[in-house]
This record gives sequence, structure tokens and C-alpha cells, in this order.
Amino acid sequence: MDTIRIQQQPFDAGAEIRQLIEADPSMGAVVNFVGVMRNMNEGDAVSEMMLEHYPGMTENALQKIVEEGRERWQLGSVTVIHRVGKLQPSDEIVLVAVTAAHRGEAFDGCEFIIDFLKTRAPFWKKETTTQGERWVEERESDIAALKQWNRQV
Amino acid sequence: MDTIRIQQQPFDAGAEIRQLIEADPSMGAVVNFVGVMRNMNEGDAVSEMMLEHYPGMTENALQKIVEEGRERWQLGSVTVIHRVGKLQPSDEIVLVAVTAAHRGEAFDGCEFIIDFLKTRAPFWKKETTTQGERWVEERESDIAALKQWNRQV
Amino acid sequence: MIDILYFARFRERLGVEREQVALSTPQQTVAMLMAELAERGDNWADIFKGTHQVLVAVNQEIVKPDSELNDGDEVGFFPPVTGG
Amino acid sequence: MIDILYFARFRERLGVEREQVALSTPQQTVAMLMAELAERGDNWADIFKGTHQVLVAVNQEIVKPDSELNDGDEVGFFPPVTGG
Repeated sequence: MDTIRIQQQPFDAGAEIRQLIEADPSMGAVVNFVGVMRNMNEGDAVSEMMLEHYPGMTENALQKIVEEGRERWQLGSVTVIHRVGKLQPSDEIVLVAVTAAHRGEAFDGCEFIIDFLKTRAPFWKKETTTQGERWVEERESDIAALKQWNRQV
Repeated sequence: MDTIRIQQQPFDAGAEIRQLIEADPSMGAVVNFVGVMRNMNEGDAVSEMMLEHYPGMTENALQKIVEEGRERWQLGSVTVIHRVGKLQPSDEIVLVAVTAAHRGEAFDGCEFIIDFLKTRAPFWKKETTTQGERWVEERESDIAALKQWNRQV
Repeated sequence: MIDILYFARFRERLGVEREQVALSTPQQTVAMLMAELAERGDNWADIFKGTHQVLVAVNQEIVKPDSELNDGDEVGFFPPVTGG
Repeated sequence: MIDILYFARFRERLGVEREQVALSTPQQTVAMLMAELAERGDNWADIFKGTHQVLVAVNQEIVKPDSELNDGDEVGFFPPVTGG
């Protein structure tokens, strides 16, 4: 029911969604988040990005986040795919797809997983900008995004 | 920036997502909802569904819902596709895809649009069950889902 | 004349998808039109003065029963929507 | 012996990706290990007793500085994560 993959190659969001739908015909909702590499960050044009991770720990961290989501909501299937290696603008970085019988749980589950992935899963981004190479700094807004989940459920 | 389509034929969620990503490389987030025909409703097995709409009014209603979403959040592109005609279980019924620079707005915009579509856009479902044909009743939970949006923003 | 459209279970129950009728008075409201339609027989009465929730669109915008009708208007009657 | 892994800007700055070191005392904590590493030179001091936020995982689980280390542990040092 859970698919967690770290990979260099691109993914096909449509195929992943279709697979989740076919896995269980009692699920009426699929919510899907795709994170995309932007061509700008902190006001500078970005031409390339290198994504590094901690093999083993990353998969475990993602698995735990998904399980935490399952404790909070009635979720069907969950797919998390995160790319690593070299990426260009408009490349898809991450996919989180969640099915549920009804849409509210699918929306909450999907947003919860991506919010926690952003601050708990060991990935690091280094970007090449017009100002040279630099490691991406963590975002205050990502830390703030976690807070909403303590209030709910 | 807005695509609104009512159609009989299936759609390809992956292709729609890719098109939104390519439309604007400054958008970092795509959130996508796919509503799927379930094989059960109200405890009965459902073998077929017929979806009817009010041509012209439906498109206008959807356009207004999308514009209302744009007034609340900074959204990039929005695609809404709704199928009509005869559907079988596991068929995709509706797609709502929203891009934004950051994910919070994309999640809110997408959920807002599907919540309002469910109660404001003139579509009607008739399902064939083991108990015979019947028109689907509106759901209390769909009406309740609207209430959260009055509190926010 | 106005165009009247019936949808979903109303269309099925009444056996009419679309018709043209003349406005009976110059300042006819939606509620007055519904009261007239209710006189046509049991199925009509059941829908137009029964317990059914009836949504009304005039020129493809949802309106309230006290809205006035004008010559050339398109009036749609339908039950609560169930798309998505 | 324990395995130490360095990630992202730490790996780059220190020029080390992975190394094996012996525990210096039987009940060494993560904080004690970090203090030892800080003695290796300026880059090390900057990371391990500077203003950098250092996250530590022992056997691939995030831990606090007062966690004790055991022979055979895998210790990962890294800055705040920025995936997704």
C-alpha cells in the first residue's frame, strides 16, 4: 500500500495516479502533490540543482512520516517518490500521492506528508545560480507549516 | 491560465500536470485532485454511472469558482476537467490541478475549487446499483466542507 | 416567451427536457412561475410545491424565488447538484 | 569503532565523506564526540562548536547531543534538511 522510492530518473505522475486508482476501487479521491524545480530562488536565476540524500535513513524517515499520516487519517495507498542527482528548472523533484475513500482525508494526508518530508527527511539541495553554487537554506515557512498539524486531529 | 473542459472522453492527469509545469517555470508546486468513480455507494455495489450537466451554465459556474479561488490565493494556472456521460467504476470523473509558487496556496486553492464544484456546479449523477437505477443524493459532508472556507483568509 | 429547461430527476419525472412558455403577467416572478407549473398535475405539484429542494437558474445564474422574469429569459429547474 | 558520515555542506567543508573512529571513552556521548571533532582544526571547530545548526543521527535516527554511543554505531552529521 505504501510505495517509497528515491531515484535519479524522472517519474510519470499520471502513471502513478492510475496505479493507485486501480489498486483499490473503493477509493474515491486521489490527491497528488508534485514539487517542481523553480527557475528562481531568493531572487537569483537558478540553472541547475544537485540533490543529495542519506541512503537508508531517507527511506526510513519517509516510511515513518507515512505511518504517522496513517495514524491520523484513514488513507488508502500512498506513493512518495523523490529524485536525487542533477536537476534542471521545471524538472519534477518530488511526488506525494494519496488515495482515500473521501477527499478531505486525501488532502490532509498528502499535505501532512509533504510538510514533514520538507523538514524531516534527509535531503539537501545545492543550486547553481548566476551568483555561483550555494547550498539551499532551510525555509522559515516550512518550519511554520508543521505547526498547523499539532493543532489538528 | 485557466482551462475548463467538460468532456465525455477520459483525461490524462500526468499530461495535464506536465502542461501546467511547462506553462510557468516560476511555479514550484502542483496540487492535483482526481475524483474517481467508486464501486460502492451508500452500501450498494455500483456498476455504472451516468453524468448529466447543464451545458453553458456548468462552464460559467466553474469559471466563477476558479476566479473566487484566485481572489483568495496567489495561484498560477488552474485546470478543471469534468467528464459527463456513461462511466464505470475506477473511471476518473474530475480533475482539478492548481499551480502556485509555494505549496500551501496550491493545496488550499485546489481543495477550495473541488469543494465548491461539488455543491455549486450543475452536474447530476445517476447510478446503476444492484438495487436498480437511482439519482445520487447530495452529501451532507459536501455542504459541511464549504463552511471551512468562510473562516479562512 | 421564456425557455424552461428541466434537469436530472425533474426532467425524468416530468417527461419534459425543454419547453417555451409565455409569461402570464408582465412582472412574473420565479415563485409565480413555479406556482403555475404546480397546477399541471400530480408530478408537477410534487416537484413545484412539494418537499423537493428546487434550484432555479435564470440565464444560467442561480436566483431566488422572488426574482422577476423577463421575456427571452432561460429558466433552469434542477435538484441539488452531485458532481465531482 | 564507529562509522561517521558527513553530508552536504559539512562533507564539502571538511573534505570527508565517511570515516571510522574509535570511541575515546566507554560512555561517550554525541556531544563529547562533537567536542573532540571540533579540536581537529578551524573548519571542524567552525562546524562543531560554531553557530551552525548540526543535526545528528545515530543508526539513522535523529538523536539529541546527550545520547550515548556504542561500538558499531553509524553516526551521521548534517545541516537542516532542504528536500522536497
